Amino acid sequence: MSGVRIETAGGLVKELVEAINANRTWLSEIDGAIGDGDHGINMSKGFTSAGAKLGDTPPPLPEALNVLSSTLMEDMGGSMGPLYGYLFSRMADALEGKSKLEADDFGAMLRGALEGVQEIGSASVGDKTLLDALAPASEAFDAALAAGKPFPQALDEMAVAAERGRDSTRDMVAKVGRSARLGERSRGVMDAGASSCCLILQTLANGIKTRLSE
Amino acid sequence: MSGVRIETAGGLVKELVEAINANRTWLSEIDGAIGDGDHGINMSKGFTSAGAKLGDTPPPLPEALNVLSSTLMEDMGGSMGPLYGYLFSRMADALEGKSKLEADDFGAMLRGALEGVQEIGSASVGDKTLLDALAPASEAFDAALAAGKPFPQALDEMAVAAERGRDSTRDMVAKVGRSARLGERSRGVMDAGASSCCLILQTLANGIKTRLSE
Amino acid sequence: MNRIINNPDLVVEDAVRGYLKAHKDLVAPTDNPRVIRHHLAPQKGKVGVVTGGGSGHEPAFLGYVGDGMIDAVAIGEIFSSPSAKAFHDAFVAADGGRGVACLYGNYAGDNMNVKLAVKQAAAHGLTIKTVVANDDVPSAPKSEPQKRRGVAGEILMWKVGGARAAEGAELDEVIASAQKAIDSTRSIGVGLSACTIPAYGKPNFSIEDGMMEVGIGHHGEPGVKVMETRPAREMADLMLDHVLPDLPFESGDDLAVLVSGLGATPVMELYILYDRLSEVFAERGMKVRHPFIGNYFTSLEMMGVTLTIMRLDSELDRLVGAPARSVGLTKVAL
Amino acid sequence: MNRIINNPDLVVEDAVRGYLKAHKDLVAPTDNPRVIRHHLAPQKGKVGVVTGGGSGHEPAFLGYVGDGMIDAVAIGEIFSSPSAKAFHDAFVAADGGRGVACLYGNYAGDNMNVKLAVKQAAAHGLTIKTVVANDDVPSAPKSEPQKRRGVAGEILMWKVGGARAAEGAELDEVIASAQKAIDSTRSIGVGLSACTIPAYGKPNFSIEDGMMEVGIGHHGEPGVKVMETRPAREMADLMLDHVLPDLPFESGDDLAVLVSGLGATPVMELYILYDRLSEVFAERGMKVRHPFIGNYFTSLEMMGVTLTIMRLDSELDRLVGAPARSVGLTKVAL
Ligand SMILES: Nc1ncnc2c1ncn2[C@@H]1O[C@H](COP(=O)(O)OP(=O)(O)O)[C@@H](O)[C@H]1O
Ligand SMILES: Nc1ncnc2c1ncn2[C@@H]1O[C@H](COP(=O)(O)OP(=O)(O)O)[C@@H](O)[C@H]1O
Ligand SMILES: [Mg+2]
Ligand SMILES: [Mg+2]
Ligand SMILES: [Mg+2]
Ligand SMILES: [Mg+2]
Repeated sequence: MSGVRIETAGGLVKELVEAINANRTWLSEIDGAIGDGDHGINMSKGFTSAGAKLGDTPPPLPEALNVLSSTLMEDMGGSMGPLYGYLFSRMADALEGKSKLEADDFGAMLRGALEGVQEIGSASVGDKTLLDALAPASEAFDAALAAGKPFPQALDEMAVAAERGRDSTRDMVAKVGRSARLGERSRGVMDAGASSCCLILQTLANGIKTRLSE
Repeated sequence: MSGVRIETAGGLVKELVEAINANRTWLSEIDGAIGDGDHGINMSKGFTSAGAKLGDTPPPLPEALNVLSSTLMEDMGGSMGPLYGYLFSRMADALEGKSKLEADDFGAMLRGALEGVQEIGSASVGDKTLLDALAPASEAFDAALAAGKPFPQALDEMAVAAERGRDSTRDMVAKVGRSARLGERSRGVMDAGASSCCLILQTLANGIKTRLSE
Repeated sequence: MNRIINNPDLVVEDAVRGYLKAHKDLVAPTDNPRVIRHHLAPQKGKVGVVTGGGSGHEPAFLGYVGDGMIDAVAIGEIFSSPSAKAFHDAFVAADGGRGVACLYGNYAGDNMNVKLAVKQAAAHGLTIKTVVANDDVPSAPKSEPQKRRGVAGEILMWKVGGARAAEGAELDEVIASAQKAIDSTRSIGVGLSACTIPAYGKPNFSIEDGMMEVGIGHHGEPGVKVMETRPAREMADLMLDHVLPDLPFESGDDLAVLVSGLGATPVMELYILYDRLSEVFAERGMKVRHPFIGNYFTSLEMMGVTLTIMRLDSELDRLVGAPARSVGLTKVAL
Repeated sequence: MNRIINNPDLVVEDAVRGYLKAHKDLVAPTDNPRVIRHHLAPQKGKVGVVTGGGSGHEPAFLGYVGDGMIDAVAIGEIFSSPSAKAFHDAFVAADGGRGVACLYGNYAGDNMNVKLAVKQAAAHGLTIKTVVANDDVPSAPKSEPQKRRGVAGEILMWKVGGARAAEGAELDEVIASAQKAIDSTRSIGVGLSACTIPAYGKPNFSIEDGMMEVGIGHHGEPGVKVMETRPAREMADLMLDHVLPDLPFESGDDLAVLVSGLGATPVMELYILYDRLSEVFAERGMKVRHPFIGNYFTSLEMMGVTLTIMRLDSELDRLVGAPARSVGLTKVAL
């Protein structure tokens, strides 16, 4: 067991589509509390359309990620189109020239995703956005690797950090996006983008772990 | 005791205004069941504005009735403007040249009212309109006089007939006005116009009886 | 009820005052606070065109006073006919010496008040002729047209009558064109939620969520059928099934089509309905020459939609397409 | 929820299709189903004017494509920014060789998508300049204009930019006029009831009956204050208290005033509000030269109203008053 064959890992993206669709209502409800209640709808529409483009036998992982990215950027609109569009295109970039997805590569994917989102959205950690799930997840993964932990365990720690990061948004005051205007009133509920981002990271972690153990 | 002095009976019209205002909500609710729920509002607006014109010392009864009539016709609109406008102007006509309102005169007032309403509205008894209170009331009054009953008793019988007529509309299918289109579905509730007409006739009967006994 | 009003008994007064302030380039007050006239009315030598009706249908009725449209309007209480005096005063305000065409809708109150007003006006030497709109198909069988209500077809009748008068036609010609307009027009409404008259304070009828009332009237008069709300495409087909066979409209017909929201329906949904309507027109070989989509004739904040179809001959086509300028409907000469 | 839709996930697709069928004299489709262009666009030698935004605000945004207004529009999901590709394709559809002015509203999604689209377009050799509307006073303090949302003031910005482009101005001139337009404009909204996005199926926020939310956004973004609904006169005063001191508007100012319903508010109530507004303008020595009252920028079936005020100099006065023809706004040369 060393890495995941990129060639046949395009199915990971299909799993993301399924995860988003399964949580469509939940994501919209979270967005409804301090946003406009459409996060699940937006995500589901964009991801479903990417899923359709990928078909039953998806291409290799980087291509699949790029299909997802460009579908989101072209069709989805909203804030999520550019933000997740950049996120997934940077993930794909990190795999350029690779045939196996090793632990290091996944670390690079997460760092690239983080940079991409910050570049287009110019938000910071602590602003109550998806960054608050993504940034601690990326750090936790790198830290686990630095501590010599194996890939699956690093994935677990990443997933836990993403969840903790998502939950940490409950206590934050939104600084960007629709809910920013609420000021103190935005405190007390989770951020929708952090919730979908955590879901995406967990789904990736599970999918990779399954493939690692096959 | 013989008749009511017309000169000082303008207050009867003020009593009508009060009665209508006191029953504003009730009349609208009745109209709401198979009409558009505004009968109380319409009547109250028209009658209140006539009441204001009459002031604290109303003119003699025929003049007061004519003020009411023309206010309804000029300001009120709707179906009730012309219908009640004609009704009260015909009542006033019946008093022309009189100084006392005797039993016969009141009979003439009712017959005039009935004719006026039929002329402008071209509805028939049984169509589920205010005619279904007015026509039996007028007949009952004439019948009581023909049977030699005294004015107050004839008024009582007229009031009972008006109420019975009003209640009889419950079982009718509307043939004119807004509720006509309901067909069979208009059965089962009282007609709004019959309800206000009954109220008006009862108020007149009470007012005349009080004045007869003074 | 949660609304933008002052005194619930004075909503008409307050709104008319605001309307007069907002549209000085189009309208002017008269001595009767319930009558608004075109700012140039009466126009000498032009046949006057008058309408009137209850309030709560805005932009109908007052919003159609304007160039190539209505010259004076009588304004009633919410959902209630204007008084005879208001109609009369509107006739006076519109009369430029060549008579007045009173184009109104078939409701008991309006019929009585117009009748009285015409009588009064005649006594003062005015010539008034009337056309009464009865375009609402579900409101009575075809065999009893005199029992049918006038609904959004009135707008097309005003457009035609107004344009004809603007052309300089005689009173009888204006009346004939307006009569032809309404005779060539059929409508139907579907209600999805009720509305609240401010002075009454609560809805005076109800439509269950998830149900639609087919054939509902502009004041909530009950329709011919209450059924589960269908997808927009089926709603469109159902409406057409009532309206098309009634005239009947046939292959080869040129049409004016007016789709109006009842007040609270999001505008995009009118287009969702129109998408299917226009598909059917195409399938049946009918051509829509003048589509009007928007809130043309509302019922306070009712949800729902009305469909109005007019069959055009060359005269109606010309008159519907003629330039007009009013708050409710503007046609620009292209 | 009880509405005129087919598939709740396809309301935008269905509505746009219907819109294109209804208004062939004004608009035409493009290869991108989320982009509609003026039927004559691109017009060679004319600066293109583009906007875009989420759906559910009809007639905004697509309803302002027309003569003297917008050349192409990018259409988003309900309450959601159009994609970068849609903005890009709208630029292409509008570009007549003299560059494109993209006049849009200040929302995170729109900012990002426009930024990406401009980058892409530049890579293809197009010149795009942008103005971002931020007229909504309650959405951020005056000291942070970059945080303020764009609301109904966008319509006046489009009117000005569109008219300037129609005059034959250069891109920089169009941009300068549109920027001046929005810099001279302030808005505020008051919400009286919530709205339901069909795909979500229930309101995603709520306003209690009898309460009003002052400063609410066009997507239900919370306002600055929830309080008991006041009579229309006090509502007007409250709105003016937020808006007038912000620019500030002063005695002697000439104004354009736009009062828009949020979707379900009966039109007569907009006039009830305007009656008081115009009283205050008169008292304060301000003159309303261009009043616009109606459903110009809605939020599905929300109840409530927005007020937008623009201070006019002679240029803005000319451009706001210039002829225009579109579904949402038509100005006829008098
Ligand atoms: N600048 C930004 N950077 C990162 N994430 C952002 C930014 N702006 C918004 N978000 C995320 O977007 C989420 C809302 O997404 P969504 O509801 O789909 O879009 P919208 O706000 O347009 O309705 C927020 O919960 C937040 O996490
Ligand atoms: N032609 C008519 N003759 C007599 N009464 C009529 C006629 N048409 C309507 N009515 C009466 O009018 C009443 C309704 O009055 P109202 O609600 O005030 O007016 P609207 O129907 O215009 O809302 C009905 O209940 C009926 O009694
Ligand atoms: Mg959202
Ligand atoms: Mg009634
Ligand atoms: Mg009524
Ligand atoms: Mg959104």
